This record gives sequence, C-alpha cells and structure tokens, in this order.
Amino acid sequence: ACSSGETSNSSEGTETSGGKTVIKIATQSPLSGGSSVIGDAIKSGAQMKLDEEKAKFEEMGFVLQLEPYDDQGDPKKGVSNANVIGADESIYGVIGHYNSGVAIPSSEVYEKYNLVMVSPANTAVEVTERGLKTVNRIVARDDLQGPAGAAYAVNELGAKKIFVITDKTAYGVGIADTFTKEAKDLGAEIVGEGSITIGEKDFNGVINQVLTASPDLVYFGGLYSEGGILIKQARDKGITVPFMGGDGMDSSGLVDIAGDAIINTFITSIAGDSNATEEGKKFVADYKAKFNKDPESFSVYAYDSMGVFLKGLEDAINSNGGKLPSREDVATAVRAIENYEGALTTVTFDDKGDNVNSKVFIYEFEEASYPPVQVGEVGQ
Amino acid sequence: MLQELLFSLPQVLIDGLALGAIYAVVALGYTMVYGILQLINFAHGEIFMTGAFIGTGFFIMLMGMSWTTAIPQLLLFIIVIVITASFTGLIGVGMERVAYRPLRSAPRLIPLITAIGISFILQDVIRFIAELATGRYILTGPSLFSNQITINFSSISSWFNNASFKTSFLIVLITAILLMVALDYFVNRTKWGTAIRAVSLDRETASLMSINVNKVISTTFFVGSALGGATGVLFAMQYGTIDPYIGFILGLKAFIAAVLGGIGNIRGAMLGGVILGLMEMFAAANLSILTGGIFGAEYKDVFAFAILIIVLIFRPEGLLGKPTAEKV
Amino acid sequence: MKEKLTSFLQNKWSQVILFTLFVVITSLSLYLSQKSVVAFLLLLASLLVLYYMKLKNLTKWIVSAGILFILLPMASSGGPAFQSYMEVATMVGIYVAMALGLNIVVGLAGLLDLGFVAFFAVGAYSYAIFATPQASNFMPFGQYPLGGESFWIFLIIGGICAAIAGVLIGIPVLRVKGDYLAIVTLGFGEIIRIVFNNLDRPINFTNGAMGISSVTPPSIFGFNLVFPHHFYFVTLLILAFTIFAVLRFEHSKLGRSWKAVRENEIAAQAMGIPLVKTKLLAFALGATFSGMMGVVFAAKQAFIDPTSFTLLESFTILVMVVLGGMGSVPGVILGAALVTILNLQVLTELTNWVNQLNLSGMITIPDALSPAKMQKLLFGLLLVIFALYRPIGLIPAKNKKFDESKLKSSNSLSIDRENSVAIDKDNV
Amino acid sequence: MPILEVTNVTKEFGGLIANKDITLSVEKGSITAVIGPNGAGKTTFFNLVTGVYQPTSGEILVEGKSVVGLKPDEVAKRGISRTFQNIRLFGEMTVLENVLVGMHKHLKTGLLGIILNLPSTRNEELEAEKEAYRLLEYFDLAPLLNEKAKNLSYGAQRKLEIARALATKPKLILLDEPAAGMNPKETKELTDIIKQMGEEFDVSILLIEHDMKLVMEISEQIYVLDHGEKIAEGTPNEIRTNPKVIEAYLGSGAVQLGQRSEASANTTTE
Amino acid sequence: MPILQLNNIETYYGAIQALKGISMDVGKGEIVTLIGSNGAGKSTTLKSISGLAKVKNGSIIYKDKDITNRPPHETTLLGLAHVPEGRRIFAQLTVKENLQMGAYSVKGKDIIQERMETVFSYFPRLKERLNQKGGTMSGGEQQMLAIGRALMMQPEVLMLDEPSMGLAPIIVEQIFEIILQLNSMGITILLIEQNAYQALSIAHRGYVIQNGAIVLSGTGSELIENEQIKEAYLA
Ligand SMILES: Nc1ncnc2c1ncn2[C@@H]1O[C@H](COP(=O)(O)OP(=O)(O)OP(=O)(O)O)[C@@H](O)[C@H]1O
Ligand SMILES: Nc1ncnc2c1ncn2[C@@H]1O[C@H](COP(=O)(O)OP(=O)(O)OP(=O)(O)O)[C@@H](O)[C@H]1O
Ligand SMILES: CC(C)C[C@H](N)C(=O)O
Ligand SMILES: [Mg+2]
Ligand SMILES: [Mg+2]
Repeated sequence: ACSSGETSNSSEGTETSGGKTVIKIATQSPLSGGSSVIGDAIKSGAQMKLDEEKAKFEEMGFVLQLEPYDDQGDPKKGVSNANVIGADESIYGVIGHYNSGVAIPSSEVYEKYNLVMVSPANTAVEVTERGLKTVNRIVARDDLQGPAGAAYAVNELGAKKIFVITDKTAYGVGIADTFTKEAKDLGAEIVGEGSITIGEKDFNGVINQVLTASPDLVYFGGLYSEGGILIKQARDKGITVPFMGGDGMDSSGLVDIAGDAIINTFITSIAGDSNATEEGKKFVADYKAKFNKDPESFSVYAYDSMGVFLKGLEDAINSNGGKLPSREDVATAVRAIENYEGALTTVTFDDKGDNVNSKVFIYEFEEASYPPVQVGEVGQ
Repeated sequence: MLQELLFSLPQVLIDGLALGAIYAVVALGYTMVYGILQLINFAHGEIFMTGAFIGTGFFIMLMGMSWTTAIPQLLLFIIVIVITASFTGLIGVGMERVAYRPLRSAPRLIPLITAIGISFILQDVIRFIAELATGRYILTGPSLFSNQITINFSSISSWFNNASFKTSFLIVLITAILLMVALDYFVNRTKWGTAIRAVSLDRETASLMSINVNKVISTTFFVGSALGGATGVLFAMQYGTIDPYIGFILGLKAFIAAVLGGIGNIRGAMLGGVILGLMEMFAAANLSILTGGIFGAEYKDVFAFAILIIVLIFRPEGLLGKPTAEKV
Repeated sequence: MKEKLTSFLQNKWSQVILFTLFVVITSLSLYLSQKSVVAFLLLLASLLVLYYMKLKNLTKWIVSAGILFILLPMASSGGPAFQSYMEVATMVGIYVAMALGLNIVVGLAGLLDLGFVAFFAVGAYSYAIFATPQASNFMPFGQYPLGGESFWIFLIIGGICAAIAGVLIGIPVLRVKGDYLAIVTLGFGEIIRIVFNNLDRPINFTNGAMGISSVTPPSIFGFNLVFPHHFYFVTLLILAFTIFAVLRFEHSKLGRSWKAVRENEIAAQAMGIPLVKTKLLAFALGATFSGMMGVVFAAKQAFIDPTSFTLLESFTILVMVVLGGMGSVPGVILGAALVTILNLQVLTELTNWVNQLNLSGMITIPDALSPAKMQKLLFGLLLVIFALYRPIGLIPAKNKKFDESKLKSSNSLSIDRENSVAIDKDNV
Repeated sequence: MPILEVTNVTKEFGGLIANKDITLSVEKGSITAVIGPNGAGKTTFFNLVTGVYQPTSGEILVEGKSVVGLKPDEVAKRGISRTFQNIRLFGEMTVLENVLVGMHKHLKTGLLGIILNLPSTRNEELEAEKEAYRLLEYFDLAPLLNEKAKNLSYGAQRKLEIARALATKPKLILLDEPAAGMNPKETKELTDIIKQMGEEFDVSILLIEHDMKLVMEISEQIYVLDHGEKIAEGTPNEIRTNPKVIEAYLGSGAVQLGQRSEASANTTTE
Repeated sequence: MPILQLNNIETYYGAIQALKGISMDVGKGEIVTLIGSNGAGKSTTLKSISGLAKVKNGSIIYKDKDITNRPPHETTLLGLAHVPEGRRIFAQLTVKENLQMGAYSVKGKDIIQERMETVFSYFPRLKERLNQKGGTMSGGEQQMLAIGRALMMQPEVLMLDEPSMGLAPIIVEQIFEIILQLNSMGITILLIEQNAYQALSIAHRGYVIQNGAIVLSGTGSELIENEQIKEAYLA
C-alpha cells in the first residue's frame, strides 16, 4: 500500500515520473539501534550529495530518488533488505553499510542482482577480498588500519607489552587480529588477550586481567560505546598507560562517556578530518545548514561514496548514449573510476574495489574533547 | 597460575561483590513478582533501566541547580533514590494493572507476551525521551562518590595485590544490604509476607481469608519495581554510563540469579545474585589463566550458565528453594 | 436482512463463490499492480479465509497448495517486487516451521523452552561449515567446500544434528521442572551461541564472530538455487512436510502422551508413559524441523554468524507460538506468519513510506522519533494489544472431535443403561 | 499366587513413619479394601505400590516379581493401574482422549508409522478409539466423549479416572476413595460397577474407601491401618466387630451427642 | 428475621447458567443444609454468597445489608466464613501458617493464640502437626485444617461445602458434632452435604437444589421423610 500511490509501469520494469525515468539509489545503514547516530549520518551524507546532483540528472532526463533502508546493524535484516533492494529494478546502486558484518552477507545478494555497492565505512578485509565485482569501498581496510596502529604503538609510543581486548564482534576481532599480527612482527609482546560482551557495562573482569598483566599499552577492538566505559573503568582502577583503538572508537560519544579519562588515548581511523580541505569545510557548513546538526566523521564518506556512484552512473549513461544503462554497466563504470575528487577523498578503485588512495589517520586525545588531534597519517 | 589467581583475588572479590549486589536487588524484584503470580516479569529489567534513567535525570537536573551544592551528596543521593523508587514503583503498579491483571485467568504464558511487549515499549519510550532531551540516548551521569579508596592487601601478604574501589561501591553495597534486609523482614516477618505467599498459592482461598488479593499483588509490584528502580540508580552511580538497553541483559542475569537461589525465595535471590556476580567476575579475570588461554573471558557467561545448570541438576529447586512437596 | 446475509455467508456454495472471487481479484491486482503489498497480503490472507470455510479438509489442502505453489508465485512474478515477495514468503516459511517445532515442545509437551534458536543455529552451522572451506580446518579427509548437491543430504544431517542437540539439552529435563527448565534452556541457547562465537580457537570450526561467508548455493541437477523464489519452493516443500508431520503427531499416541505429560505428569506416568523418553522425544522432534530450516537459512543467506541466533530470536519464536495459540497448528502458523510479515514487511514498508514523506519534505519528524526507531515500540504495542484482546491465542487449540457413530459398535460391552441404574450382569 | 504381595514395607518421611512394617497380599480376582483413619498411611501405601514413592525398607512383589525401585511407568507396565484421591485427569483433553492415553502402552505404532500414517497405524488407532468408547459406555460416560475432562461433574470425573485406569488393561487396579464426593445414590451405582468390573475386565481390585457401606458390601478381605501400622485384617464381618477397629476408625456408628469428647479422646491418644 | 437472605439469585460461568433464580433464607442460629446431586449448583450458591462467583441477577441480604457481589475479602470481614469444596489448603504453608491466615484480619497475637487453642481442642491432630506443610497432610487432616482455619475468623455464619468428604466415619461423626457444638455457641451454619441423611438429621431446615433451582424445602425431619428425597438422595 505504501508505494502503491506511485505511478508504475510494470511492463518495462522501470518507473517514470513526469515523463522522466526514475533512478533510485538505496542506502543501507543502521537507522535504529545502537549505531543509529552514524547510520543516520551515512544516510544524510548520501542524501546531500544526491540532492546536489539532482538537477544535473534531471537535465539528462532522469529523476534521482533516495531509498533509505534500515539494516539495524543486523546481518539478517541487511540481507532481507538487500533482497528487496535487489529485486527493485529501479534501484541502481547501494551506499552502505556501516557494519562489515552486515555488508559481507548483504553484498553477496547485491552480487546476484549485479547491483553496485559503494561502502563509506566498512573496513573488514573480507568485504572486498571475495572477488565480488559489485563491491567497492572508498575507505581503508583493516589490514592497513590495524598495522598502522601497531606501528604507531610500537615505534612512536614505545609499547613493548601490549594487552589486546576485543568485543567479540566481527569488526572488533577483525581489527584486533591485524593489529596483533603487526605488533608481534614489530617485536612487541602480547601479554594478554581479553574480551568483553557487547551491551554490558561492567568490564572490571577484563580490567583485572590487565592489572595483573601490567602492559604498557592496551588495544581495544570494538566500538566507542563499550570503549568509553572500558577506558573510564580502567582509569578508575589506576591503569594509566595509553589506550588505543580503531575507527569504531571514532565518535564524539567516546568523549561523552569517558570524560577526562579519555586523555592519553589513541585511535586509528579511516575517516579524516572533514575540515582539512576547503571542499570539506564547505561540506561541513552545508551539512549543518541542511540538517541542522554537526556531521559525524562518516558523513563526508557517505557524501563521497554517493559522489563516486553518481559519477559512475553518469559515465554509464553517457556511454549508453544517454539512455538508461544496465546494472552491470553501472557496476563496471563505478569500478573503472579513477581519480574521483570528492569533498575529502580521492578515489581510484583497484581490481578488488578498494580505493588505492585510502588513508589511515592516527589521532590522540590530548584533552576531553572531540575531534582529537591528528598525530599521524598512513597511506598505502 | 595459583599465584596470579591470588594476586588479583581481592580486587576480583570487590568487583564481583559490587556487580553481585546489583544482580541481587534486581533479582529480588523478579523473585517477588514470580513468588506471587508465578509470572516471569521480563519487563522487570526495563523497570531497572527506567530507574537508572530517572535517577540520572534527577542527578543531572539537581546538579545543575545552584542551591544543591550546599546539600551533602549523600542526602542528595537519598532524595534521588527515594523519588526514583516511588516513580518506578508506580510504573510497576500501572504495568500490573494494564498488562497483567486482565490476564490473570489466561494461560500461563500469555502474560509473558505482554511482558516482552512492555519491555519493548519501555525501551523505546525511554530512548525517545532521552534523545529528545539530550540529543543522544547513551547517558553519562555526573560522577558522584568517586573518591578512590585503596585497601592494602599486599601488606597482609605479598601474595595479594592491592584492591581499590570508589566510595560509590560502599554506597551500593550498603544500600543494597539495607534494601535486602528490609525486604526480608517485610516478607518473612510481617503478616503481609504470609499474605503474599498465601495469594501466590491460591488466590481464591486467600480472598476467603479476608485478604484483598488485588491490593496484595499491587503492593508486591510496587515494592519489587521500587527495588528495581532504586537499583537502577545504584547502577548508574557505580558504572556511570547507561543506555536504554541495559535492562535486557542485566534483567536476564538477575533472573538467572533468582533461579540459582531458588525462585520465589527472597534470600535465595540475594545469595544467587552475589554468587553470580562473583562467579562472573572471577571467570572474566581468570578463565584464560586457568585454561592456558584456550577459553578466555568470553566464556564467562558459559561458565556461569554451566554452574547454574549443574546446580539445578543437583538441586532442581535452586540453592535455597524448598522442594515443592506435592501430595499424590 | 442481516439474517439473510449471515445465512448466505454460511452457505457452502456462496462461500466458494465469494472465495474464488476474492482470490481472483487479489491475484489479479497483485499481478497488475506489482508493488501493491496489500494485494500480496490479502492473497496470503485468503488462506486464513479458507481455513474458516465449510469445506472438506482435503479440498482445503489442495486449494491452499494451489495458491502457495502456483498462484502466489505466478501473480507476483510479473514485476520488480517479485523477489522481495518471495523473500518475505520464504522467511515466513522458515519461521512457521520453527514455530511449529517449538509448538511441540511448548504447546504440546508443556515444556517452556527459551533457547530454541540454538537448534536453528546447529542446523545452519552444520551446512555452512561443510559448504565452505571452513571444514578443511579440522577434517583431515574430504574436499571442501562440498558441492551444492550436498544441500539435500544436509537437510537431513542438519535435522539430525539439531535433534541430537535437542536430546543433549533435554537431558537436564530429567530433573528440572517448570520455569527452572526455561532458564536451563535459555542457558543452553546462550552457551551454544557463545561457543559458536568463539570456536575459531584453538581450532577454527566456526570462524567465530567473523561468521562464515560465501556458503555454496544448493544445486539440483546442476542448476544452482540462488534467488529467493528458488528458496521459496524449497522452503515450501519442507514446510509442507513439517505441517504434515506435526498434524500427524498431534492426534497420535505420541501427541497424546505429550499432552498427558503437560497436563499431569504423575497421572501420565501412572498410565505407563515414561516421562524422560516422552520429553526428550518432544525436544528432539521439535529441534529437527528447526535444524532443517537452519540449513535452508544458511544456504539462502550464503552467510551466517552468531548474531542471527540471539536470545531475542528465541523469544520471537516463542511469541509466535503463544500469540497464535499454544498447541494449535493453524494458530501457530498464523502467529508465525503474522509476526514475520509484521517485522519484515509491514513495519519496514511503513518506515520506508514515512521516510519518503520525510525526505520529500511533506512531513517533518524529529530525529528521535524517526519511524525506523519506532519499529520496536510498535511491535511491543501490538504484542500487548493482541495478548489482551485474545488471551487464548489467535486460533486456540481444539481437541479432536470424535465421531460417535463411527465408534459405536455392535458388540458393545454394556446394554443401553440410560434408564436403569444398576448394571445387569446377564445382559453383558 | 497372590497378584500383590507386600512384606514388611516401611516408609518414612523425615521423622514421620507413614507406613510401618506392613505385610499384606491381594489374591487374584479378589476385591480387597484398605481402610483406616485419616492419615493412617493408606494413600502412602498406594504410592509405594505404584512407584510414586520408594519404600524405606520392605519388599513389594507383583505376581512374584519385585517392583521396588521401578518408576511409576514401569510399574504400570507390570499391570498395575490406579486412580487418585485428588482427581488427576488430563483436564484439557477430552474424555475419550483421557481413556486413549490409558491405552498408550498397548499401542505398537512407531514414529515412522505416525509420520507416514500407515494403514496399520490408522487401524490400530481406530480400534483403540472403539475400545475406549466401549469403556466410556460401560461407565455411562459415552455421551460426554468430546467434553473436556475438567468440565465434568465430580462424580463423572471419578468414573472417568476408573475408566482410564482400566484402559491400561491392568491385572490389579488400585482405587483411592472412588466414592468420595458422591451422594448415597451415586455411591450405590458405583458399588455395583466396581463389583461387576472385576469379572468383566479380569482385574483384581484393591481399594481405599471411607464409605463403610460400600466397603462392607464388596470387599472379600479388609486390611485396617492406623498410624501407619496394620492393626487388623479379615472379612467384613470380622472387621465390623473388631473392637480395635471400632475404636480407631468406625466409631460407635450411632453415637449420640455428648459422647463426642469421649470418642475423640479415644481416637487421638498417641 | 433471617440473618442471610437470597432473592432470586442467578449466576453464570461464562455462558453457562449455574443458578436459575435461587431464593432462600437462613435464620440466625439455624443450621440450614443444601442438598442436591452433583452439579446441581450447591457450591455455586455458596460462592455467590461469599463473592467468589459473580451474581448476575438477584440480591443477597446479610444482616440488613445488601452484600451482592461484594468481593470475598469484604464478606468475610462481615462475619461470613466459607470453607470451600475440596479443602483448598495452602499447600506450601505450614499448618500453623494456614491457621494464621484464617485470622488474617485479626489484630493481636494473644487473640490469635487463644483462637488457635480453641481449634486445637476440636482437632488435636493439628496441634501435633503444627509445622508440617499443609499439602502433605492426609486428606482428612486437610479437612480438619480447612474448618479450623475458618474458625479462626470466629464467623457469625459458617458455610461448609461438603466438610465430610473423604473423612473416616469416626471423624465424620466428630465433624457433625462439632457443627452442632458450634451452632450451640450461636454460630449460624449453612451446610452442603452429600450425605443427605446425616445432614438433614442435624439441620433445622433444608433446601433441595436441582439444576440450579430450588425444588423443595422444609424442616430437616420433613425432608428426611419425603419420598422423593428418599429415592433421589438417600438410596
Ligand atoms: N510427601 C509427604 N511428606 C511428608 N509427610 C507425608 C507425605 N505424604 C504423606 N505424609 C504423611 O503421612 C501420613 C499418611 O498420609 P496418607 O496420605 O497416606 O494418609 P491416608 O491414610 O491416605 O489418609 P486419608 O484417608 O485422609 O487420605 C499423613 O500423616 C501425612 O501427613
Ligand atoms: N468454574 C466453572 N466454570 C464453568 N462451569 C462451572 C464452574 N464451576 C461449576 N460449573 C458448573 O456449574 C454447575 C453447578 O456447579 P456446582 O459446583 O455449583 O455444583 P454442586 O452442586 O456443588 O456439585 P457437586 O456436588 O459436584 O459439588 C455445574 O453444571 C458445573 O459444571
Ligand atoms: C562498526 C564500525 C566501526 C565500522 C567498521 N569499520 C566496520 O567495517 O564494521
Ligand atoms: Mg488418602
Ligand atoms: Mg459442590
């Protein structure tokens, strides 16, 4: 009933609006549940780019439409949505997801439907490692991020004894593994491995392990909501050594939760500072104006992901003589993109769909405020 | 191995006690409602969560007012916990009125459905309110009673490491003990307590003994929910950060604690809560040491469940529960 | 007037005509207006209407099979939403089968099980591990991944694995009763999930939290099953088998022994029913259906990880059973279908629709109240309303009605004693 | 050989000795009664025989084989069936289904037979239903076959329990106060049914009953328990006049008011 | 001037009408008995009076007050004690606690203790088993406990639903004597009995219920002599 009001023309399988062909782009991100703040930011970033480009495509005879989906951070929901998205032939691309755990199974579905996906946030190695031709991402992978953190920890912070904690999710375990491997290679000793359970608030058990092991750096693979509490409780227990984490900790929420305890914490992130470039600054200002709130670190990546996709779509339309291309064509065109200049990123995909220009940034919290100070940057 | 175990033991015991005390008081609420209606009130965890939010909200509000700086923190705490407990108590009573009372004669599992439904509703309503008021729903309250106290265990023997805790730990522990003792008195020493048991056994006959069954049930819900809400405040104070989803897991753990102790049994719930807290903390800190790294802290819940199951196999009525004698 | 209408509606033939009309209209509108979810749902609802019609059971079976196997796929096949309808229908099928399995345990045998999803997980993992290279981590012989043909064997293996898990979990049943049992099953459910989540070490069985991806799609005669409509038919077949079996159980010696144990354990024992064996059988059989659907699920998702098997999932299945009507096969089917469709389609569509309005600026909703976040609230509200409105379940369980005339036999033990009080020995 | 032979059976509950050194036997084809004051241990004795409780000491033989240590369902398979003092029907199941449950152990069908709905299964099922129906007819319950058991009147429930117990085709049936809650007329009807039942179904009967009219009319042998001990045994006529039994159990029968305190003083000493 | 009066009571269980207009009265100090076969509506009548069953039509007057559909916890406070059918002992409470429940509305430990002693004088067995769980008592012991529990309320009207069910003959005698004794102390008794003969022989008056309606009433001795009754209930 919900969409039955739309005009439809089932014989061709495409929808039209005012004589122009409708092209829909879906976003999939957690709009509800624990990470809905960032999920919202991803949707909004993508929406902003789409709105900006609408006029251009209108001239070419196409109406762009955003279809936001809520994957709830749940693989099952993501796959179920993916099937719905894949089946809707007027959808030509997906921007998403936030969680690799959702992106991996969902992309298997997109591949079946030849539907291209551009990810603004997924870092797990496996996302692009399965040889799927529709899967692309503009951010760095955990096997860049983890080692970058390890190198910084060992070389710059002089950590010799490291304690690694994970939240036992796909993301947390994935990044911690890459970190651990590199740290060992660099000569550091892993003096203990612990884990916490998502959703709990008392992490004293693992903190006591840390106390016993007395490391000189603690690495946490997980998200800010647990990370913040972990740091706070650890500091309460007198653990003063540096903490380090990955992009999952890159959120203003981390500071809200940990408060002053956040000082002496380092994070690696695949998201750069939006204000670093002129375009970025403009983006931040526009975003604020449009949505009446500050962008999250991933907003600009969603914006750029949408940009990359629309560029590919445009290329595909052009090479199809201005007519609606097939999904395969769009996927090929997106993969073929070189040196796309977004608001913050420059995108060139390699044959796996990874962005060769992706970078990892290292930040330090010197005081209890967000964003933290950038102390390093690693490219491929 | 033993050395490492002993080394962290004092701290593990303290942390386990703090967590256990919280489990115990939440478990009391479960046990009370179960005791009278044989209903697993799955929404109880959400009452606890609501209490945590109301309490934190009050703290934030009161701390924002200038005149409160003149009041000692302890007094402030008492005010907040009393107000919160009355609020959640009333929510509990309302919940019983709307969602459980109409189903008294329905099949036993139906109220379980409304309980789950109420849980979802409470989670989302609290989230709305928090998000509308503060822009986010993960809330961090003002830190109260955060002085660190260190006990010098290492001076007793070099086997032990020092243990430290915040003042809030003492407050949690003392409040929890007070609540438990008061409740224990209420249930075991007053006529109300026997009335509660009579109602739970046979409502009709209880009413023939001049017992106002509805009133007894409402009171039980009020007391149980007030306890839950009060614990929410304790929790928020001890751990600082709360979100609308803390109730589910914690509620579940508390329920397990109640079963471990013997569901329906007040002292059992307390014992179960403390044991569960200690066990969890011990497992989280030592499992990987004990198993040479094969099983890590991630198996702490498995450990806790395994103990529970073993206990139930050997004592099917829980640690302090009495076997229900059925005359054939 | 009103009476005429009722009598018209009571008449068998007018029912048939109206029903046919209904089915034709909904199918046509589904076919013509492909995105009409309403038409899709109404067509499904025709099965419910059919259930209440005054027809022979066999006729009902044939008609519903016709609708599900032919009409529904055909009517929805015409347009872009086809796969999404099939996806939803497949999920409905999976959940219905699981709920029917749980219904044996909870509804018939009266054993409250809060960890039922564990069996689903066991089934899913048993296929996923062997249909990916995962198995080569611990299997010294054989080549992995196994081909898609193995799927069919794994339907049985998955069922058996789940049944074994059911028996293992059921063993504490020997001792624990009532709500204690609930907590023990909950514990086992969580243990299984946590173990799957961590069994990447010391030997990598399950790939832990990372999950197992790229599960080989099933194939039949060299044809790969990948799209939702393929799985739709697979699910439907298994579901048909499940319903068939469950209905048989219900009114057999077995079903009666479950119910007897549920009603009164001591009396059941006195009638020679062994408690332990009867309960274990309920666990095992209930688990089997769940395990089989687990295999289908793993194949359909092509990816599984432990987050699909949480406690909440177990609760949801329990909600389906209780809401539908404990012990009632049609009730449980309706309950499961309703809850699944509500979660996967209605609430999602509703959110998408409000989202669209929001995006197009027709209405503005504050972020905190965004419809996506309302789903749980709505679901919760619906649960409460349903439960209050129909505390006995949507379609409560009915006892089998025996036909007296068929049971009367000539060599009756006693004479007609309607009017006489004492028994007259000579007449026997 | 007696169908049931109990020697020196004792059962303690904590400190309480509910059955003390009881020895008795039930002859094949007989109707035997156990009587005694409330709390004498009669029901406990039934529970011991049927495996609900295990004796603290002593031996229980059914057709010469020991049943001590067996679970209730195993005892049932040895051919012992019973009714309960506090009625235990399967309340949500229909009257006919209740009787069908009683036939459980005689149905041979396996899992496969049920799933495939084999003709043999269907036949067996139909036969069982017919037989159950015949039992219901016997107890005048046939018109109620599709009622839920819990909706039956008290008297009907008692009869249904007997019917269900008979459905197990027992060699020995234990009836625990079958006439409780019935009025004299109904009790009379029941007396006739029980009397006839023994021969009809080739079953020995052991019953507990406080209605002396019923007991005296149908029992061949009576055992009297008091405080867990057997204080007397014999034919109805012997029991009727046994002073011990009169004092402990029967009372004067026609006591007039005013003798109350004396009578109660007698029965409650020790 | 009756202490308890029922005017055309109609009571339903769902759609089933159990009472079809029952009118009767109980005089102060009387023993009144209700007889009738299984399912006639005897228990329902008592339930309607005490408030356990909801009366749809008609009124119940107790001591000049209309108590129709008052909840049980109020009617008991007014002095109407109801000993329900099937004893309904609190199985998990001890004998002592069961008795205490009977005196739930009574304040003062001494009074409770005093009443308990009175109960023990009727039923010494209860004193012996003070700390045994009610549920493990034998059937007869439970019946004693149920009556004892009601006596703890010191009611003005005692309604007994089949008190002799399951009791040894000697105890049945005692129960009937106790009923007489209680009555002689001024307690009004409303008695349901299967054993119509015994009930009628101690009752001042009796009512016969059939299918939810009263078909006959009269003094105890009248009814005992009645042929219809002899045939239907006295066998
Ligand atoms: N499970 C038990 N635990 C403790 N005591 C018990 C238990 N079962 C029975 N008793 C006690 O054992 C004694 C005998 O009880 P039993 O039920 O056998 O009596 P009975 O002869 O059947 O009496 P009645 O005629 O009143 O039914 C009673 O005093 C009773 O309280
Ligand atoms: N809870 C109930 N629900 C439905 N029907 C009931 C209920 N209780 C009693 N009835 C019905 O109401 C009618 C009157 O029952 P009631 O219990 O008053 O009979 P009674 O005269 O006390 O019989 P008995 O001698 O067996 O105790 C019966 O037909 C009975 O089936
Ligand atoms: C969960 C988030 C921190 C996102 C993370 N980079 C991922 O790919 O899963
Ligand atoms: Mg007995
Ligand atoms: Mg009655």
